[in-house]
Amino acid sequence: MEHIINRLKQKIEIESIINQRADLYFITIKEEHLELVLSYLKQQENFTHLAFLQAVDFIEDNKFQLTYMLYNYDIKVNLGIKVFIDRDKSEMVSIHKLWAHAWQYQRELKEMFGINFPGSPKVDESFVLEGWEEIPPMKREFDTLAYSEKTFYQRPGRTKNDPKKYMKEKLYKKFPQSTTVGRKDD
Amino acid sequence: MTKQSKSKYNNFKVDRSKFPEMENGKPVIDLDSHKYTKLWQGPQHPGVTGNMAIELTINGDEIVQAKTHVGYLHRGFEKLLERRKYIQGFTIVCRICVPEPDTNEYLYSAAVEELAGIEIPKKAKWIRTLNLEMSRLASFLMWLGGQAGSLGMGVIGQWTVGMRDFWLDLFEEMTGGRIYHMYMIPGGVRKDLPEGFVERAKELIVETRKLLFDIEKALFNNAIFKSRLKGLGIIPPEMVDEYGIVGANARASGKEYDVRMNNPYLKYPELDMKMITSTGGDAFARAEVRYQEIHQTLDLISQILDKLPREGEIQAKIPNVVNWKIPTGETYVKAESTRGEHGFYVVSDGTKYPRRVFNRGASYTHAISVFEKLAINRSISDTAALLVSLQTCPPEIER
Amino acid sequence: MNITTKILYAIISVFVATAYGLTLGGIVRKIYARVHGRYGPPVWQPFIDILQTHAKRVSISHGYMFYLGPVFRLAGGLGTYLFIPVIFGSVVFSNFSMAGDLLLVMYFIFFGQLGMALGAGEGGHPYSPIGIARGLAQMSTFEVPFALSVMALAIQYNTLNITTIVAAQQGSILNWTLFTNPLAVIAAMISLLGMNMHSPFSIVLAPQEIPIGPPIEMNSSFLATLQTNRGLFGSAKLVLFMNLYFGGAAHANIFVALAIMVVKTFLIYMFSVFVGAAFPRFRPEQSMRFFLKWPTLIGILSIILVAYF
Amino acid sequence: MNKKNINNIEKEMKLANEGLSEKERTLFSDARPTPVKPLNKYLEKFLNWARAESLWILAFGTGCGAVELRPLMTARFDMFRYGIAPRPTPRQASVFVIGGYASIKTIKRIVRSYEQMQGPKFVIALGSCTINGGMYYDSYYTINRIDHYIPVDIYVAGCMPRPEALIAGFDKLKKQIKAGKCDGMNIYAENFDWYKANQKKVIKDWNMPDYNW
Repeated sequence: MEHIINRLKQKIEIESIINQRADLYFITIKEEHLELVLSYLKQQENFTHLAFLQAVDFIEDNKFQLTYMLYNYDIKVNLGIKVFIDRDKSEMVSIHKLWAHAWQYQRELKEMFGINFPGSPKVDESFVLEGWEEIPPMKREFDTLAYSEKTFYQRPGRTKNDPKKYMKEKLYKKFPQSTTVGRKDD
Repeated sequence: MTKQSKSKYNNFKVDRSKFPEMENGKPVIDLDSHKYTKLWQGPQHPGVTGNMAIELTINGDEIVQAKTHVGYLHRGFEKLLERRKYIQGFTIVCRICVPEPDTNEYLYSAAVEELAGIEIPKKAKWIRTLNLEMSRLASFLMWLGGQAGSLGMGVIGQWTVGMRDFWLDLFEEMTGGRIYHMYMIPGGVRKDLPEGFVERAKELIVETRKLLFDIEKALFNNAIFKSRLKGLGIIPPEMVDEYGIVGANARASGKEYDVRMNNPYLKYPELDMKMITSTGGDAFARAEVRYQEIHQTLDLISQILDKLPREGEIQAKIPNVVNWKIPTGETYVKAESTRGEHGFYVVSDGTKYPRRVFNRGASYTHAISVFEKLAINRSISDTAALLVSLQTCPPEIER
Repeated sequence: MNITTKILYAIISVFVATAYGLTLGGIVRKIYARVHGRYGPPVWQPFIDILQTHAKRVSISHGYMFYLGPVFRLAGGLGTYLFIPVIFGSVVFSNFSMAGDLLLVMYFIFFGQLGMALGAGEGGHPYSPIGIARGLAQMSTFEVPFALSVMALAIQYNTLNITTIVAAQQGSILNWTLFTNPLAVIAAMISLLGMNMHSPFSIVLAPQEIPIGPPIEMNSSFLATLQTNRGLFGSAKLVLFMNLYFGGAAHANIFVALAIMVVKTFLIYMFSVFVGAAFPRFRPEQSMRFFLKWPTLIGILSIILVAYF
Repeated sequence: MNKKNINNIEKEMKLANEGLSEKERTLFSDARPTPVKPLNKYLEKFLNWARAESLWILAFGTGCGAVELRPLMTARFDMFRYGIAPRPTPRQASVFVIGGYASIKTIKRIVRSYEQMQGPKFVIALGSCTINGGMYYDSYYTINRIDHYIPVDIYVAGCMPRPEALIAGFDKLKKQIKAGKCDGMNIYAENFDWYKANQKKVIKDWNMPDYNW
């Protein structure tokens, strides 16, 4: 696995390498290198299986993280390729030519995060949401609880209680010290 | 693959290149030409698996275009998990896939443990392995009934679902729940096995083997069953990587990919099992592979029951779950469900709430890209059988 | 005997036949349930189902033919039944068998389906035309071996009158067509499988493929009419087969004769039920190919056998 | 509750069918559903007995509750004993089993199928998520309580409800039908505008006739 990453290093610059497990690596690369890296890994290093392609919303530093999870059947290693794209003009190059099922994930990301993939087939069709008029729901600023309370009818009688107080009073009455476990970080 | 397509079971020997008129690889379908009919199967249709819809364009009895519509079961799990603490999350992840919830539970707990750096005790690992295999068995039995039922042979479904019910009873003894168990909490399992569980499980294994013997005689030696499934939905080996096909669908096309053996987890390295593959690539090969995997699963369960340690801890020590902060990091854990590689991708940002939890449903591509490709030029009588033979599970597609 | 009493008797026998057919349906559900390892619905469930469908408060129609479809279907069932002598030599149950012959009965077997096709087509649901196409195509295929075996009978007995055919089989069990002309019986029994539309030939009402085919739009009373016809037509078919191939039912005592009829038709029906419980469904083209292969050959053989040996 | 006066005002009004395009509007009926009076006492009692003794479920697994319907049909809990049978088309079904949470995309189909069923029609709602949203109370895509969109006769609580619970629910439904209490069809017709308003509030792209019988 190290050789693969070294060989990759010679081609493009890798910003960070995380060895999460023996069979799971994460590398972070620049946005513009993505297509080259993916096709290189697929064709030369036969990372032929695209497990998934997903996005993570880091709203604080105004970025979307795209993760392309590849798998190599020979050395049996997962390699996650992370790309950070700008959150305002969220657009990414489409890889539907490399994998025939990539368009599904891209259509889902377009719908759930509003990330556009120009040229990807059916990318503008609705995947799960039908007649959705709000902002894409998976963005961090979308508050699902507020939307649900605004749109759907709540049945009265649903009560909730503060778990810390509840545990102290009801569950751990016999062991008062046990509620202090791991509370230093409060 | 070419052998099957030429075999006498393939019922489209005539040249279908005329229908529909192809234009650079895409069919040109003009609905006003009165040559084609738009046909919906589902969501209210007994043939589709669960709550999904297939939009078919047919020419006579033949499908010229298929389009899968999902989203009828969308609950927005990934959004809900962003609002829930780690311990709250584990109670709802099992709802992601209804026939086989334990895989989701295990993967979520495993991801949280890996990020928090918790090593769970030995016995908990064994119990988890047992639970996973039992849920695989229950799901497989349901699938077997569905495959026969999609061809109008209800009796097999009646038998297998009835047998699955007894396995659900064992689940109830073990976890307290019939369908949703919420058993593998982060750090171990909730309860120890009850008294006499092992003996009852062993008796049930014998019963299940008897039933499978009957089913083999009634179903797999049935000429009509063979003639319907042979040559149906052939997946050529080169298509496996192209479409990200996993699990039994890939193994039936000769791809040796089983997460339990490629990337072993829990106690699978200590169990002896061998990869079950076939080269047919059609629906009958898939059925046979799954049928052998049922036997393999029964065998694994009996091995686990023998090696299961009687004594030992079942819970690792975890901090107070009310405000359990997981250190920053991200991981991807995967396990072999009945439908293939089932994965969880969890990103933590050091707070009490996960930043992102993504569930890679095993049949995510099977139901959409693969089905839309395989359904072309088949008769509309075959859609149900094809969907079931790909073993699609809608709730894990749309989450 | 004047015609009014005859009509009266005919009505009585129609009611008996319908009730018997529906009960038979209930028994069959029970048998399927036992094969499944279930307890199964009560035997009288079909009657309650008909009541329930009649008890709907609203019912929508799609035009005149939609009304006429079930009526034609029931007319086909009635026509089939009314020209068959249910019990040989009985006054009450001989229906109008003095008029009309085997060809008329075969025509009525077809007639109901055609009327149903017209009515269901009006429904406008895409699944009903598909089901109709399947049904008519399959029927014209399973009619081939049936017609061939009927021709064999016609050559054998030199008549098409059902009463005469039954009369010719009286006396000893060895006079039955089953023993005098077994090939014709085999061909006809195989086509009975298609007529009863249990799997593997249940391609018309295939719930997993075209839920449930032609009657998909039929609601409340339309459906109830169809269910009534299913009872009547089912027993009519079985009685016809009993008359043609299994020596009919004849006894001095009317109740003993009825008992004989019940036993024989039940056994004839069980044949297709047991096949149906054990097989998945054919594809449409497979089932048509099946009927045009061996059963047709057997029918032709039976004709040759009767004609030249 | 302002249901009553709403439909008193606009009883005679025809349906607008705004969702449809101009040339499509002529294809669909714009008649409102009308309540149907029960027949005379004894006949209705008899018919109610028949309705209760043969319940035909619409084979539409709308949620994860559908997974427990299959054990219900098989050897262990044999629902056919009670005259309950699945039916593949809404035209012929009389009971609609809402299997758990209903997403917005599904509630559109649920409304359509429910209106296509021929009355008297009964609704059994499974699971906590149909009662008050259950564990999806804060989800942006699943409705919280089903009884604002279609009238419900029986709730079966739990997640998921066991087959025994379902059988108990069916038994209770039978008792209610025999007592003549299950009049969901007429309730729907009387409070039609209220139901429609609720449905159109969640179904944003309303592109079907207002009442598609």
